[in-house]
Amino acid sequence: MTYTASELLAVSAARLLEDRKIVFAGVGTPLLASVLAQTTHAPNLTIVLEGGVIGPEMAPGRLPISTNEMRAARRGVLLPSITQIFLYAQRGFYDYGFLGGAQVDPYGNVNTSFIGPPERPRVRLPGSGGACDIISHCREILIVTTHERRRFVERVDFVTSPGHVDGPDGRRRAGLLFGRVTKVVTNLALMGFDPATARMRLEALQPGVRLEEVREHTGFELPAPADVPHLPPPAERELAILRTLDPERTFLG
Amino acid sequence: MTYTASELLAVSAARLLEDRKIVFAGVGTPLLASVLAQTTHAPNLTIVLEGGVIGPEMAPGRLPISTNEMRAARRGVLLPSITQIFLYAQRGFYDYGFLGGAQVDPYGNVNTSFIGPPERPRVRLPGSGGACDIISHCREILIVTTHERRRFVERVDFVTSPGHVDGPDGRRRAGLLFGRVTKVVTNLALMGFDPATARMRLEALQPGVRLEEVREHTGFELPAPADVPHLPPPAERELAILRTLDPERTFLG
Amino acid sequence: MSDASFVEARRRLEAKDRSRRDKRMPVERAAELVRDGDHIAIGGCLYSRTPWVTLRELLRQRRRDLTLSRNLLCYEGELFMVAGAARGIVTSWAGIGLPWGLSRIVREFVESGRVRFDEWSHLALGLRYRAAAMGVPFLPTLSMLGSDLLARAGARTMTCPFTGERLCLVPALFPDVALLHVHRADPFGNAQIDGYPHMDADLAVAAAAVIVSAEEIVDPEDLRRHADRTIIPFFAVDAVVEAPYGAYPHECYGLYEADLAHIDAYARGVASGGADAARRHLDDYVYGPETFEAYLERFGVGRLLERRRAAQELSR
Amino acid sequence: MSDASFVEARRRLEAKDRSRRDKRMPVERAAELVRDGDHIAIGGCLYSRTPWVTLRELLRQRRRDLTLSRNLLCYEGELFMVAGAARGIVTSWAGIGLPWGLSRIVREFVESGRVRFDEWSHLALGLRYRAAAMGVPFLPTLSMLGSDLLARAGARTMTCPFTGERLCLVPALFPDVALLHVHRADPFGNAQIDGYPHMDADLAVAAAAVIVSAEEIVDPEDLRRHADRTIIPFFAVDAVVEAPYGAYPHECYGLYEADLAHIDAYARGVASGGADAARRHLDDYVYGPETFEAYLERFGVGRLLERRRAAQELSR
Repeated sequence: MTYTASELLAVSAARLLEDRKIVFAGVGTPLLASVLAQTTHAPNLTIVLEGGVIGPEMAPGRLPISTNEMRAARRGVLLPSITQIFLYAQRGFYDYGFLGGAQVDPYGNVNTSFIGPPERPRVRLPGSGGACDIISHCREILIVTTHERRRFVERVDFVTSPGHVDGPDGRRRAGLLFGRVTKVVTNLALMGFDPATARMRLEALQPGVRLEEVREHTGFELPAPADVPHLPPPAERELAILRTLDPERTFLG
Repeated sequence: MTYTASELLAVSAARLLEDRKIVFAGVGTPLLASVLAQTTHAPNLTIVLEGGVIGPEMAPGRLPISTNEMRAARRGVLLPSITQIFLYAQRGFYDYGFLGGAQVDPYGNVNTSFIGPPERPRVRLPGSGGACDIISHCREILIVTTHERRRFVERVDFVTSPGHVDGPDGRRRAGLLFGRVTKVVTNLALMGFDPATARMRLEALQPGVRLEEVREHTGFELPAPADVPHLPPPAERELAILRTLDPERTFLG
Repeated sequence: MSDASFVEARRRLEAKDRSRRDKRMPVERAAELVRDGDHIAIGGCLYSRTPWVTLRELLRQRRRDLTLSRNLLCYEGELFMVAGAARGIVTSWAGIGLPWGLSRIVREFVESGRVRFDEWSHLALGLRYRAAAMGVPFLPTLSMLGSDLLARAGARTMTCPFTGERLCLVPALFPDVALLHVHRADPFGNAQIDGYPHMDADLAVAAAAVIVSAEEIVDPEDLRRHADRTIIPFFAVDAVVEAPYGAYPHECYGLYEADLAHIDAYARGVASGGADAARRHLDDYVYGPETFEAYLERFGVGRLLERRRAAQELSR
Repeated sequence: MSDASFVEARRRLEAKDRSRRDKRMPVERAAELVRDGDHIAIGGCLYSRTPWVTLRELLRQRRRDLTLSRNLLCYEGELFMVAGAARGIVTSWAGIGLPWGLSRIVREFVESGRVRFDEWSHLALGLRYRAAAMGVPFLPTLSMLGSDLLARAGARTMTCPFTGERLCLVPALFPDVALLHVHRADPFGNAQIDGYPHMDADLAVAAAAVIVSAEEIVDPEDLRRHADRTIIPFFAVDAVVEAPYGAYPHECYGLYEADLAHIDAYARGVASGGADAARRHLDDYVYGPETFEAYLERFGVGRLLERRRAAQELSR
């Protein structure tokens, strides 16, 4: 069975979502993963979208491109203002939040603002959007991204979205009293964080991936258990669901 | 022509309201005055009620008893939450606010909380309601009340609603950067405030009232101009309108 | 103060079951969410959308040591005092309504020190709920500056780092339980309100637990058709109680006007008879009728329908 | 910063004519409320309810040195940069949409220093508008703590007097003019929005002046029938512009879906042709068509109706 990196990410992320929880999702992989989870093991997972919708149900083939468009609101039960939808996050209602990013560091800090120095950036990226808010307020944050060495760097050029900041007590000292980054899902591996250091560590490898491969594509030291397990590959059913959801492969690549 | 104190208050207050302005009114005299103004000289005066309604139009004979009931919302164009209706005030949208009170002092501070010491009050009054907010945020505040010596005291037992606080700079020092108490309307007189001292002073007498009478009913020194004018008495048409509005005399006494 | 601290309030919300599930239950069970000593926030305002069905049940279950908060407290406050159920109130105003003057019972219980009365300005109390709903420990306001409420209420002041001027900070108020009466809710607790929203949407999100009583329980499909009218999200709600006329004798916007004759009779009774009159009222309307239907029977079908007609006339 | 200070913002609001009066006018006149150098807040979000009818007119009138703020800035930002109309943007995100990747034009203008990009988190920017709407100089939040946005954006921190913990304070943002596109408004400016409210209600109250364009101008009686749906009060509004399809080619909830093919063509054009492609787009859609009707003609009736059908299908 073949699958794209995006398909693999969506499947791996979906499996992390428990039933009866509330997930704050962006468009693309997070939304695909959430709908996949609903369709498989988590029928009572509630999706919340940044554009201002609670409990939407996606129509296969008509996935939204932004969280602010009509398609994203389909069959939602509540359409709060955008500020309100984030305030529910700040109040503590959401179990999961998703993040991607141009750069991620070992503490799970994410950069979507600048490559190079902010005063004279080599690349001005689009910016935080809701990412900084999601990472600050949701209970468990999942970072989902493709695994590249230029992306997994020891120090991000700019902290758009604070993960563990600089250590186990980093968030707390910054004033972030709630929530934390728990997992990093890539096309090569599943990673978590060492509670003692708050640094990223390997938990499992994607199917067919070797430990050296992951380390080769990671710009910082990545501790791993003695015997790294492999994640089970995407099931046929999971891939079929994803492909029905996004038949034009806008997000599946 | 005879009229009650309440009728006189409503008429006198109504005449102070300019057309095309926005008045934040409570039920009773303030609402009567506002509707009277609309019916006479201020057809484009907009009424806002604390319960959460903008632009209501009252049905004669069905005046609301509270600003939070259906009758108060009649023909309103907007029904914001109560917090929102006050936030519009804090933002600066309302031209006039009305206040009554159990005690008023020469600086226009109003007490609706305690008679006697707050720790062991002789009378626990109902409390601020919106009064403290109205006096803090509306551009011009009109105090409307019956004129009694026990009510007009040199020092209120408790400042529920700050007028000029303790002098010309009192509000500013307290942090109240906007709005001010401009007039005090009673059944005996119309009063304003001396800009130099921020203390109350007489501006005009109600029809048939003598200066000594006012002073007799005032518990503090009340400066007056050399030749105090008299306010014109309520016109027949004004009284007729009020009596049509409140035929059961719930508020007209 | 039974108010939860900021961090504790968040932890409680995180720990509770926020899942989408059928939450319909009889009011008797819903009321068990309230424990002795809790801080109860009451939705609606004065005699509008008061959650009588749930308040009545709390009195019947003889809850004790409650603190009641509400922006304008009507005579439900008096009944809780007389019943020995309330040890404190947090409000901007306590009475019945303008024409009825001072509340003899509030005076009696507060002046004697038996019940604590924490007074905030109307906006300040609204902002306390809103701060909680927003998940922040306080909100700034210009209200209460220059007043004696400021120090007494437990607000703080700061010098604004942006303007250099003085500001009042009101602390978030996280009630243990909010009681809300709405026009319609689905079984999960998504709810819509017609007419005045009052402060209900903030209460729903501020409280650790929420009991929603609804004139009508509807299919989620019905709410979806007007999702932009839903103002209470299911994940804030813990119990959904079906209760037509659940606010009676207070009003429910568009559905029935308040029974002012009844309120007037109560107020006159208390004005002359004091706490004893309120005790009789408790016997007649709270302890006596075993069910909410039996309670409504005390008013009679004719009165309920007449109040409905009056409301329809007004909303036309 | 062209942002008005707190005190100045209040004074401006007090000084302006807030009366209930007929404010209908052609977009050409409404656009004159915007002066060179103003801070313009744009309603809607990304490609939803963008006030294109007014934005187009500002470009046609060759306004200069504007600062544009919007929670998520779509390619209207690019057009203002290329046209030389914008000197700065205040946003949480600037692009077109996920599938189109980085904006070549934003990169070009911002990296070269020609346009200033003030970045805030999405909630932080929402709270800046809300602080202004609430009439306070700031709001507290936990957002942006621990991030590099905090210092760079001009937020401040404080130790919370209630919790003793660190908090972020975001300053109120008072735009000079807010541009909002809504479903219906009456001649006075009372307005209703269907579906997503986005941040429009806050913008309307935060700004010193407000231009509302509406799919439909309705009789105030029509609004009164559903007064609980009105979210913009007339006293905040200065101009009301009738503009069916006024957000096109962006969507207007329930009425028409975004013209994604058009957006895609624009994005591809710019991806390969850069600012020149955007300039051609300006000629074709902004400077060329003399009226908004003429502009809509460029898309054609068939396309407009097809997008309307798609929307109806979705809201069913």
